[in-house]
Amino acid sequence: MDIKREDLVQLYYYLRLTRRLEERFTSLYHQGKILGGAWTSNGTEAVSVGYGYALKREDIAAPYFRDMGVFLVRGITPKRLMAQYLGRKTGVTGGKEGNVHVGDLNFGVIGFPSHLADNYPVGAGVALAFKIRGEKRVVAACTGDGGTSRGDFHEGMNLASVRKLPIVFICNNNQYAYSTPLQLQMAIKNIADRSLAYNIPGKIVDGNNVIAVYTAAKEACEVARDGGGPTFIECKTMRMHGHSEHDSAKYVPRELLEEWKKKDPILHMENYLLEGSISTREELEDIDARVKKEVDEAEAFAEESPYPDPEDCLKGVYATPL
Amino acid sequence: MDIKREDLVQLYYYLRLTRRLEERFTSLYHQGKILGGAWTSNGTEAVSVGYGYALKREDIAAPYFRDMGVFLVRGITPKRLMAQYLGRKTGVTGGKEGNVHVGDLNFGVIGFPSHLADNYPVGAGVALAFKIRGEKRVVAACTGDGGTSRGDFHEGMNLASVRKLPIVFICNNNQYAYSTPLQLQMAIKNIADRSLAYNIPGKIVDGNNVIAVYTAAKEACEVARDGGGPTFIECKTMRMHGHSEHDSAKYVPRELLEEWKKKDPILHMENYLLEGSISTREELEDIDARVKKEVDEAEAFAEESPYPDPEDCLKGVYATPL
Amino acid sequence: MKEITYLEAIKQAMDEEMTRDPGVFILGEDVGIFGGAFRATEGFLEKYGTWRVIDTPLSESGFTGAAIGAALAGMRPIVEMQFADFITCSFDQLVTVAAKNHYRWGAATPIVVRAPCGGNIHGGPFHSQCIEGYFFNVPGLKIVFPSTVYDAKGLLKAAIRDNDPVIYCEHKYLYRRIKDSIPEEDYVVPIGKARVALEGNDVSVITYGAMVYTALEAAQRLKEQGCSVEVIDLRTLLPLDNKSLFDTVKKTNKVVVLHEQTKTGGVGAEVSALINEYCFDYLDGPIIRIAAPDTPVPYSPPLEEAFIPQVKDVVFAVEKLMRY
Amino acid sequence: MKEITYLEAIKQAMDEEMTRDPGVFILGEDVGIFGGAFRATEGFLEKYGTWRVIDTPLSESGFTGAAIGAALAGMRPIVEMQFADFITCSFDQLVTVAAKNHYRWGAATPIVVRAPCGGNIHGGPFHSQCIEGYFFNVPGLKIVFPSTVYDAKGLLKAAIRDNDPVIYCEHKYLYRRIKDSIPEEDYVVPIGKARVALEGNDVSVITYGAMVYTALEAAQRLKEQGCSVEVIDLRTLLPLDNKSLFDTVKKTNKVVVLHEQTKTGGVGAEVSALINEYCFDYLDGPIIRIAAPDTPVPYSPPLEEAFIPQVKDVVFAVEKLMRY
Ligand SMILES: Cc1ncc(C[n+]2csc(CCOP(=O)(O)OP(=O)(O)O)c2C)c(N)n1
Ligand SMILES: Cc1ncc(C[n+]2csc(CCOP(=O)(O)OP(=O)(O)O)c2C)c(N)n1
Ligand SMILES: [Mg+2]
Ligand SMILES: [Mg+2]
Repeated sequence: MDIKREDLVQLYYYLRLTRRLEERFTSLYHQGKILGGAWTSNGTEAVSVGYGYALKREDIAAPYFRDMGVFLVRGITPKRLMAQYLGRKTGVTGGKEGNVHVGDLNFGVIGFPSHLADNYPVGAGVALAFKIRGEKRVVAACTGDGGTSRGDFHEGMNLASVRKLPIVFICNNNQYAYSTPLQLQMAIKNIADRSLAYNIPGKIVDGNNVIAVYTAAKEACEVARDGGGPTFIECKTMRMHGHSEHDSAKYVPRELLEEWKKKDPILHMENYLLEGSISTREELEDIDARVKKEVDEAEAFAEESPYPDPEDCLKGVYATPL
Repeated sequence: MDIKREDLVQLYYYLRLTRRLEERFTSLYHQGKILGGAWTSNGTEAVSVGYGYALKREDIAAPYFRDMGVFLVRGITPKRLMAQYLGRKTGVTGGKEGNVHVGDLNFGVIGFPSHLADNYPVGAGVALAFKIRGEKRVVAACTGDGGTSRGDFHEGMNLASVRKLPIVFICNNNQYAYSTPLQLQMAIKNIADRSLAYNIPGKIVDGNNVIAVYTAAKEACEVARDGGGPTFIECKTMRMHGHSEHDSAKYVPRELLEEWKKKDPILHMENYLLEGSISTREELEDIDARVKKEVDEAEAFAEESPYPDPEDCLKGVYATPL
Repeated sequence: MKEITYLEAIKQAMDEEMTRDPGVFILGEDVGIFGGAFRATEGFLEKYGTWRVIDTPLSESGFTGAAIGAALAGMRPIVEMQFADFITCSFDQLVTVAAKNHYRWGAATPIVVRAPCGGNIHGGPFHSQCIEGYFFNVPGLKIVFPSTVYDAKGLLKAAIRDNDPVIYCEHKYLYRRIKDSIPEEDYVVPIGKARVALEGNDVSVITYGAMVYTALEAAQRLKEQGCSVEVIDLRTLLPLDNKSLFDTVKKTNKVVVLHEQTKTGGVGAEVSALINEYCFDYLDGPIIRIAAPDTPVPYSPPLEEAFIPQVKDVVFAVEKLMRY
Repeated sequence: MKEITYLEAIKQAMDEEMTRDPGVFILGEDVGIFGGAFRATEGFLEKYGTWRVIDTPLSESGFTGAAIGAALAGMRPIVEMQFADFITCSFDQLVTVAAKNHYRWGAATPIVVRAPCGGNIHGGPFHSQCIEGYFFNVPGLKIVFPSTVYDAKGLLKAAIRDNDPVIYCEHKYLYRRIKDSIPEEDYVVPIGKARVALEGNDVSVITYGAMVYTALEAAQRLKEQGCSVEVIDLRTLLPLDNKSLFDTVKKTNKVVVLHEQTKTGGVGAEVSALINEYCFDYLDGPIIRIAAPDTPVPYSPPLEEAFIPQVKDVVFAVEKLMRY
């Protein structure tokens, strides 16, 4: 697939933005400014940026909780996200929800409900709506390796396959579900093999290569858009931080982390852009400066934003209150 | 596998007994004596008889609702079963439950809870107990083709595969889930392919051939007993009655039924026994006469049995009442 | 006007809404080819096609989740549970996803889940349950439970047009047992409004579903004894219509709450607590709850009869209150 | 005697029971290698091995079902939910299978499901819920909810030794916030018995879980005003200890019910209804319920504070009752 220079540069920008924004969340969490917990996608940003970028404006994403890149790519601003993390009224959910539990249909993003893989059937349902209405739209739903052991994974995949729905199922295989390594989660080597049970094509991609993820997702989107049905894409990557920012992840062998560190997705993309003379060191530094500024501004915005009013607690339970 | 003559004759006896007993249920249902509903395994008896017979005394079965053969093979008497269907105090569950919802741990049979595939994780748990205690025992859990689309199918299979539990998963693929044909249930041709997602060997057997089912189940049991982990066995057969005895099953093409009728499992076994000179027409007729007598006696026993007392309604909610 | 059954009313409501709004569609087990286990969607497949009458794989969580997704994408799905009992399998999708979408991130989830529930049909523990208790402590859901042919149609239409997830409990015992003639024109019965099923002055029996008929029969018997019973049919269980509750209490000062759902943690507990809290000074006696005992629904007829509240139980409770 | 935390008490209970009875084992997500998200099973894997401390795949329904199966085969499994909120995924196994096995076909299902629940920890809608309301209308289950270090240990031991499925609610806010010294010898706290947390004469506050401390603090403040509050800690929610409820009502004649669970359909409704039904003549005022509002648990601190019942709410209610 031929990718335009501007897209490649954008992919780099979003990788950087995702990384820097989440790093800021981490530091704010350690400062006690983000309460409860903070999860980052550190080391796996290429997955969310890659598949998020593969979607068209009219498409819909049903991300999971390490998909910061999807929010950003789809246009939810760092300001609103930062305010979300700080529990402010200006956050994406006005303080009702915390951190990664972000959803906004104006940006085609479905809110992640914590319970892993619940979004697989939900995603299938969005695709069903497109199919019923005869729209050429696609949905992408993502979960972790852990999430693929849940019943809803099975029911969502199966339903989508029977009806050949326009959906791309993504799996962020970052080797662990919290502390649980793959071999305690499943008896298969490749999660892509799960798709054999549904006659859904199962692809395996390098989850640290944003271009590979983007390309595979884009192709799968086009297949789905053309009535070819679902694809399952396993993105092999590695969670480089703890499960959440309070977890030191002692259960992960240091060597494993060392090995994956060399494959850092940002580094990888940087090299690709520079070695192929697609971009210059200068341009990339400019991008990084822009990103830093955006993150700083986001933090300032959030810090200045008011908390929601206590009475807001009672509002919004129903769309049609009685 | 070499099967002893007496076992072959017993298999025939149980096929016959299952068929006749269920035929009686059907007729009692139409007489209004069995209330609510009646489901039979008509045409698929070789599945439950075959895998039930493969279990040893100390093994456990977690059957589903077309597994009358399992109850019988494991020694639950036609009398108690008939009383169960007629809602009598002498029934297996004393009137608390109806019809096929039979369980009795004294006979190593776990009660089927209606909700299809719930027994897959439950079966895995029984196997887990055996494994923890280091016992050389095996469990067999069965569901229909329909049940394989449920999340619990996935979660049970996956858990069993990760821990290599001593379990044999059986699927009675009788082509339909109520009115829903296979192609609206799954995008794969063979249900056995579902097992690829778990690295569990998936076998396909002729579900109308009791010897084939028995042999496959027996082999799988021995693999499991020896620590080799689970096997999944798809038994291809055909539901010859409606979903329940009130359903005329107009949605099933007549030709399909005609075709399968020729493969009737009892006829098949009869021919096998006679053509191989393993048994004689006389012996088989004797068996049938014995079976008829048993069913008649069961009916008489049940009809004479009292109904439970209304106060029994309040008893038995807890094993340890407060 | 021709008389139709409760079941036919349900069917008509769906049919008319599907004709009116292309966003309405149905999914569930055997709703298409077979027309539904209870025939509520008979002929729909032919009329609306395989994309609006969807025979799903056997997977309650999956198809409920799919309904939620379709709703988020602008559709108005109707989910049919084959029996209400199987809704346990989609509990997570309903409670975690559907109920909380709007509060959490502002997205409306207009789905209707039809739940054929209730006993008296010899269905045993898994084909007889009332399931409102599972969802009654879940903010964000609405629960309705019609008892009449008129309400069966009007509440279903209201549920389909509502922007929130609605669990529509339909009592299997009533399907073909009650008939009525209803208006030919389009109408809805608003969610959140109880109904006075029978006016009376001495004691209020607050109930819903098939038990409305038990209450009415008890009222009839009590009338012969000179006792005037008011029967309130809640119709909507979540959120409850507090005003109607309080109005009847203020009038009669004596209350019996009656339901087929098991007693502990049932809707009756909430009704009782609300009345106690807000109408304490109007109460001339304890609020007596009549409900199924805290057991699964047994199969055998004598047991099931002991399980399901009977007319005599209501009469007995009212008499007790009258003596108070 | 050394002081230990509520969390340590939970850990000790499991450890001692696992040592005492080889049938006891633990399964759930991250309970082995990691020692549990809250460290309740730290060191257990090393001590008891991979077959008694089982890191499961992420599959609540699957491992709850497996626990049920193991229990049927004679074991006594303890299931750890990582957060109580995820119990929605195993609702079907608990309600359909575990709760009904014994009634339906006479098989005991001795499982314990540990459910780390409750708010005040900035967990948002999915890491803060109280889940007792989901199961409170399910005959066949038992639900306990300790508030003290002593009870945390004693009730967990009782739950493990009990032959029925027990949902053991443990409040995350209490894990490391309360400490006490408890007996070194083996003891159990019987299931089904409430406890008088504070004796008093004027008003009863009936509560459980972390709200016990809210009630005690309110009682302290009210004492300064000359009002003597009795605080009842329910400890077991299902089945309720009716006698203890009725005893306190007969003594004080005024009742506040307090819980962190949302109001409609909460345990408080049942408590209120029971008291109304059986102690009506002893009541000198309405039963006031203080509970979380009918919303999901919001994340942002001002919202969460508005959500969780506060000391001042209890004081206000008691004052109102005192004026009655
Ligand atoms: C149904 C469910 N059970 C438990 C949890 C708690 N939990 C949160 S993240 C996590 C591990 C997830 O692993 P994986 O799916 O691989 O995603 P990753 O965190 O590795 O990206 C667990 C167990 C959850 N979110 N959902
Ligand atoms: C979870 C669940 N949903 C719905 C039902 C209602 N139901 C009973 S049998 C049946 C069809 C079952 O099909 P299959 O698994 O193929 O078994 P078969 O009846 O063909 O033997 C359905 C939908 C059920 N028992 N369990
Ligand atoms: Mg992972
Ligand atoms: Mg079938």
